[in-house]
Amino acid sequence: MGIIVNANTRAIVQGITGTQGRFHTKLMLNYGTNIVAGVTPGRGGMKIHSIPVYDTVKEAAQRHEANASIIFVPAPFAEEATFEALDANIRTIVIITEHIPIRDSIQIMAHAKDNKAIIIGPNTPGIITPGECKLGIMPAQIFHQGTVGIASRSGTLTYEIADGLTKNGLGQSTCLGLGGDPIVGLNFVEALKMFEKDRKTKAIALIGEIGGNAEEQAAEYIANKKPAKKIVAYVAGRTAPPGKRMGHAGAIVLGKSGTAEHKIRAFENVGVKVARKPCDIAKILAKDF
Amino acid sequence: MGIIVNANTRAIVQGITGTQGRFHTKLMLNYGTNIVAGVTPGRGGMKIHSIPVYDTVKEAAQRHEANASIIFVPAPFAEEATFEALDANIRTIVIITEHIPIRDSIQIMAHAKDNKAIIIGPNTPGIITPGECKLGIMPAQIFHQGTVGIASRSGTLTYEIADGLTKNGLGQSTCLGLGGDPIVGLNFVEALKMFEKDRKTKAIALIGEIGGNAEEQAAEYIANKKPAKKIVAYVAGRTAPPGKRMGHAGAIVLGKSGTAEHKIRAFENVGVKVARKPCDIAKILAKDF
Amino acid sequence: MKLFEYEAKEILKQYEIPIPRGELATSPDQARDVSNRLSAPFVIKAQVLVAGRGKAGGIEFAETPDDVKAVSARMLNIEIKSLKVNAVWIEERLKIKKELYFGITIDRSKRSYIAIASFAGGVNIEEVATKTPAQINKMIIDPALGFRNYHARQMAREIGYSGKAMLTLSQMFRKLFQIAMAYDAELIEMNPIVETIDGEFVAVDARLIIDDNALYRHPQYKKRLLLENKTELTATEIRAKKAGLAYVQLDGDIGIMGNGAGLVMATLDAVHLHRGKPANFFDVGGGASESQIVSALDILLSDPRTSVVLVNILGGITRCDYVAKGILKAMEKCDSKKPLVIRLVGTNEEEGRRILTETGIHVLDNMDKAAKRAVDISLGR
Amino acid sequence: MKLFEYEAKEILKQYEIPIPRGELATSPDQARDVSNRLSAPFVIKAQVLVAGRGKAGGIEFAETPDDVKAVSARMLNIEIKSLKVNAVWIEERLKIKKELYFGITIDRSKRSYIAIASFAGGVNIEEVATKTPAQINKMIIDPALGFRNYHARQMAREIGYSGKAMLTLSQMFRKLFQIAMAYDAELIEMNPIVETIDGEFVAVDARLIIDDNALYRHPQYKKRLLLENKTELTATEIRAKKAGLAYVQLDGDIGIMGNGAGLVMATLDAVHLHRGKPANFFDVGGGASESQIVSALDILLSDPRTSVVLVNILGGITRCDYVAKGILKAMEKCDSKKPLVIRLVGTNEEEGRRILTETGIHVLDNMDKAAKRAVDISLGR
Repeated sequence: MGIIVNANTRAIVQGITGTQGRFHTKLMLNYGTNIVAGVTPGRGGMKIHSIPVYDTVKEAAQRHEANASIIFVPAPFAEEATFEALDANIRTIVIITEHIPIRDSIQIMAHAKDNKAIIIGPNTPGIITPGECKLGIMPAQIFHQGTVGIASRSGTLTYEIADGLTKNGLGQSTCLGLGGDPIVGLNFVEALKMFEKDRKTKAIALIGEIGGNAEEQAAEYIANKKPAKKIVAYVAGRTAPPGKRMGHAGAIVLGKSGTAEHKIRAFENVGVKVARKPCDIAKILAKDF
Repeated sequence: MGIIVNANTRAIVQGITGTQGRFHTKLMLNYGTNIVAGVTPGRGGMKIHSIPVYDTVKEAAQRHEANASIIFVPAPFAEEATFEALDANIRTIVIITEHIPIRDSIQIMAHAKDNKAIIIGPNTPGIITPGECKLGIMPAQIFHQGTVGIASRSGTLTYEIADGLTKNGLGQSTCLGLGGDPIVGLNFVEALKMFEKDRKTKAIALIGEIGGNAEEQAAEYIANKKPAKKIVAYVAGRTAPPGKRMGHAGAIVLGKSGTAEHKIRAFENVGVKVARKPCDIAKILAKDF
Repeated sequence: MKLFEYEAKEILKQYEIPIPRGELATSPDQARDVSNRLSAPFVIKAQVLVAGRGKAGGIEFAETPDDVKAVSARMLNIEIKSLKVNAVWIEERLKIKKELYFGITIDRSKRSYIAIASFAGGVNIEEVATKTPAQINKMIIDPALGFRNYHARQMAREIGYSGKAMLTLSQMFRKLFQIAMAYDAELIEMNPIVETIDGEFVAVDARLIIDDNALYRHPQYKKRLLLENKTELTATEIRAKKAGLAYVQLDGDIGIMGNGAGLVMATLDAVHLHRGKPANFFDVGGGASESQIVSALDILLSDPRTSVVLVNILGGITRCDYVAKGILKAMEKCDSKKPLVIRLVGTNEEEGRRILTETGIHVLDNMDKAAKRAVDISLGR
Repeated sequence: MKLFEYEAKEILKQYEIPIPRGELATSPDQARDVSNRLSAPFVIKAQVLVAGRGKAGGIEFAETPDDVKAVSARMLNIEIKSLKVNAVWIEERLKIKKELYFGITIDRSKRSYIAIASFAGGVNIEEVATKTPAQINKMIIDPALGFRNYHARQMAREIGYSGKAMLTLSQMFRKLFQIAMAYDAELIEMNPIVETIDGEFVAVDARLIIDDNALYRHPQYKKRLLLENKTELTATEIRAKKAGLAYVQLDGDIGIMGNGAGLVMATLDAVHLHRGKPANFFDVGGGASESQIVSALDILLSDPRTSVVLVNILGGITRCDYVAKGILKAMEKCDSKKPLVIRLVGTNEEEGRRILTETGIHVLDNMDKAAKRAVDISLGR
C-alpha cells in the first residue's frame, strides 16, 4: 500500500505540454503510473504520449475520474492551477513547481485546508510508492519496494538516502518529498501519522534541514504519541553559517530553532537516532532488519 | 422561549456612541434586554446609559461573556464590524444598518456561513422575543408574548401586522425582520425550521414582498416538509409596477419569480393562506385559536 | 444607477476589452464629423437609460457620414419610452459570425455573484433563459475566491470554445468580473459579444448598473446621477433623491408617503383594494428626520396631480414626534389646501399625536381605514 | 531581497506612514546641504544591508550641519561587516517618550503571515522574544481575511493604547500590512515606532525584505538587486545570481557544487566531517541546463581561493548527460588545471557517465567517498 499514492491513483498532469511536464509524464508513464489526462489551457484536444490534453481541469477530472494531480506549471500560474484542481474535487496535489512566491503558497495552503486536501510541495520532487505509483520527478531506478517510509524536506538528498537504503537491501513503502519552501503542505507530523497507520511501513526516516521548526514539531509529536515504529533522522546544514541563505528561503537559519544542532538535539532528546552522514541512515536501520 | 434571542441573550451594541445606537440602547435596556457592553473604536472607557464602552469587540465579548451583537455602525464600516464580531466568537448578529453595498453584504454572509453564525439583516428592524429580549429598533409596545412566530422581509409592515395580532389578542413567540436588502442572512426557510422546533410557537406568519424568490423557496420547503404548524402569509407589492425600484433594491421586480402574484400563487399552491390586507393576518389566525 | 452605453464602454476600453471603434455625438454635425474618423458602415445608437431601445427606433445603420448625420438628426429629436435622446453613439459595424452573451449579477438565494454565459446572445437573455434554459450556463461565484481565470476558461469552454479562442474569450469574461468588483456592479453584461467573421471577439453592447448603496465609492457617477438630461429620473425623482428619499412616480391622484418600502407597498395595495389610484410610491425610510418629512410632504403637496395626500407612518427608528413636527412645518411652508389623511403609530406615538391634535389635525391609527378615507376623498365621496 | 532603509522609508511615506523628515546623501557636502533643509538635531545613518549597524558605528548624532558633514565623511569612509557604506540617510532626531515594535513576517508552521507587536521596541526584538516573551504580542493572520482594521486595533490595544492613540497606531499597523502584501514582504518591520513626547507616532527605522521568488512582480527592485554598490552580494554572488544559480561564499578552499540545497548542505557537512573546508555553497538547482553547469563550474574553477572542485550531482529533473556535457565545456572554456572530483548519479546516469569516462574523467558514485577524495586532494594527501 504505502501512503497517499498507490495503484489506485488516477493522476492528471497540469502543465503537461511544457518541457518538464512532457519529459516527466513520459518517465511516470514508463514507471507505470496511471496518468489519465493532461491539462494546458488553450491546448485542449492535443495528445502527449497518447495522453489526452484538456483546456480545464474540470473536464479532465470528470471524464477520467482523476483523484490526483501533479503540477508543473510556471510559478506565476501555480496558485491558479492548484485552485483549479481543488475546485475540480481533486484532493491529492503534488506541486513540483519551484520559486512560487510565499504569498501565493499561503493562499494555496489555506484553500487546500478548507477543502481537506493533501498538498505535497511546492518545490518537491514528489512522492513515490515503489512498484505502484510515482507522482514526481525522482529517478525511479533508485527506489525499491520495501518497508521504510521516507519523509524529506530535501529533494536530491532524498535520492541520496533512498539510494543508500536500496543498495543495502532496504526497500521503501513510500518516499515523500515535503518540499523545500518555507510554506509547504504536508509536514513531518502529518507524514508520521500516515506512516504509522500504514501497515506496509515498518520504519520511518525523516530527512530534515536547517530553517523553520518542522523537525522540532516532529520531535514533540514523537514525545507525546510515542509511535511504535522505529524512526531515524538526518538533518542537513550542521556547517551552514547562520544568517546566510542556503540556496532556498527554506534554509535560512532563523533563531535557535532553525539550526541543525537544535533540531538534532530535539530528535535525540526524544530517542530518535540521528545519522551523521546520509549513508548512515541505512546502517542504523539495517541493524534492526 | 421563542427563537434565537431570549432571556439568556447577552448582547453588545456595536456603534453604541452614535445617535441611533445610543437611542435604541436606551430603549432596549428599558425593555429589559441584557445589553452587557458597547463598542466604538476610539471611545473605549466611556459609559453610555451605564453600559461600559470598549475599543474592540474582543474585549467587550470576553469580559462580559457576550453571545450576541446588534450593529448600528454606518454602512461603510458594517462589513468590518460584522467580521470583528464573528472573530470574537459571537454567533448571533443583528445588523440594523441600511444602505450596505451588496459586495460587502456578500462577504459578510460568506464569512458568517464559514463560522456557522446567524446574521439577521442587514436593513432589518431586528428581532424580539416579547417579554424576554428585544434586539432591534421596533416599537416595543406593539408586541406581546404569545404563540405566533413572525418572519418578515419588511420593517414597518411587520409592526403593522404584529400590532394587528396583539390588538386581536394574539401574542408573538418571536418576531423577526429578515431585512429588506437583496442579500440578507437568515431567510424564510431557515426561520421556518427554527419556528417548527420552537415549542412556544403554534402558528407562523410570513411577510413577504416583491423581488427575489425567498417566498417561492419557502413554499417549496413547505411542500416538501409539510410543517405541522399553521402558516399564513402576506405579500406586499401586488400593485407595484414591474421594473420600477420600490424604495430599496430588495424590491426590484426580477422576472416572474419576483412578482407578488407569483409569490402569492406559490404559497396558495402549497396550501398556505395568503392575506389580502395586513390586518387579515390576525383574522385568519384568530379562527384557529 | 444605470450607466449609459458609452460610459460602460469607456470602462471596458480602460480594461482593454475590445469594443467597436466609436465616439459620442450630441448634434447631427458632430455625428458626421465623428463618422468621418471611423470606417463605414456605421451603427447609430441612442444613448438612453432604458432597455429595448432597438425596437423603439434607438438603433439604426448607415453607410455614409451623411447618412449618419441624417439618422442622428432624426434620433436626437425623439423620445424613447418618454426619455429624450440627448446623445448618440456612432460606431463601426462589425461582420458578425456569432453573437454571445456574458454577464454578472447577484444571486440573492445563493447570497453571491453569479456569472451567466450563453452562445445565444444578441437577444433578450431572459427570453432565452425562459424558453431554452439549457442554452444558459451559470456559475455561482465563491465570495472568497472570486471569479478566477480558470472559472472564466470553464465558462468559455461550456459555451463551446477551445484553444486560443477560449483563452481570448475567457480573458474578456475575467476582466468583466474585475470591472464588476471595481464598480460595485449590481448587473454588468456584454450582450452581444460578437465573434466576427475574422475570429475576433468584440463587446458590441455593454450594460452596467452600479449598486446605489455603493455610490459613495464612485463619486464621479454619484455626481452624474443627479445631472438633468443625464439621468433616467424625472425632475421630482431627482428632487426626492437629493433629499435622500425614495420616490417613484405612478399615474394616479393619491399622493402616498410612508416609512419602509414594505409598508408603503402595502399602503399602495390597500388604496388599490379600495379602488383608489396612487400617484406615487414614497418611502421616507427608517429614521427620517423632521426636515426629510418636510421635503417629502412638500413634494407631494406641490404636485398638481395629487388631490389628496395619505401619510402612513409606523414608527420604529422613525419617531412620531419628529414626523408630526415635520407635517406641521410642511403645511406651513406649502400653505396647501389639499386634504391630508394621517395615520401615525409607533415610537413616541402619544407625543406625535398630541402635537397634531393640538393644532386640530385628526390622526388615524388604522392603515386600512386611512387608505379608505383617502380614496373616499379622492373620489369625492 | 533586502531593501535599504531609505528605500523602505520611501514606501512608508507613499502609504502616509509618518517617518522623520530626512534625505539621502552620498557625499559629505551633500550631507551638509541636506541637513540645512532639515531641523537640528540630526541623526546620520549608514545605508548598508546588514543588521546591527548601530553597534558598528553606523548610526551617529549631530547638532549642526557642519557636524553632519564631518560625521558623514567618516561614515562614508568605513566598511560595516565588510560592506562599504555608499550612502547615508540624514534625518531629524525626535524627542522620544516610548519606543514600540511592529512587524509582519511568515509563520511557517501556521502556513500564514504573522503580525508581531511589542511595547518594548527599539532593541533587538529577538532578544525581547527570548528573554521576556510576555512583552511580545503575536497574531496569526487568516489568509482569507487578511489583517483588517479591527485586527490592527486589537494589537494596538494589546500593547497598551486606547482611544485616539490606539486609532492612530492601528492605522500604521494596517498600512504596514498593506505594504507587506503589495511588496511581497518576507519580513517588514518598524523598529522602533517612536511615540514622541508630543504624542505623535513615527516610524524611525524600517526593514523590508522582499520574497526573492516574487521579485518578478517588482521589476524595479529586481533590477536594483544586481547593481554593484547597491547590494549586499559579493561580485561572485552577483555573477551566480545573474546565471540563475544560488551561491554563498564561505571561507575554505574546496569549491563545492551540487543540485538541491539539502544535498549541497549534506556535501558541506561531509567535507567538514573529513576535516575539509568548503569555499562556498553552490546549488545549481533542479533541472539545471548545460549552460548553467558551465557558468557554475566556470565560477568555481576561476576562483583563486579554490584548490579543488567537488561536483555532487544526483539527477532528478537535472539530467546527468546535460551535466556531463556542461562539465566538458567548462573545462574547455577555463583551461583550468584544478583537480575535479565528480560524483554523478540519477536520471540519464549511464549516458552522463559515458560522456565523461570517454574523455578520461573518472566519475564516482558515492558522495561520502567523493567528499573524502576532495578533502584528501586539498590537504595534499
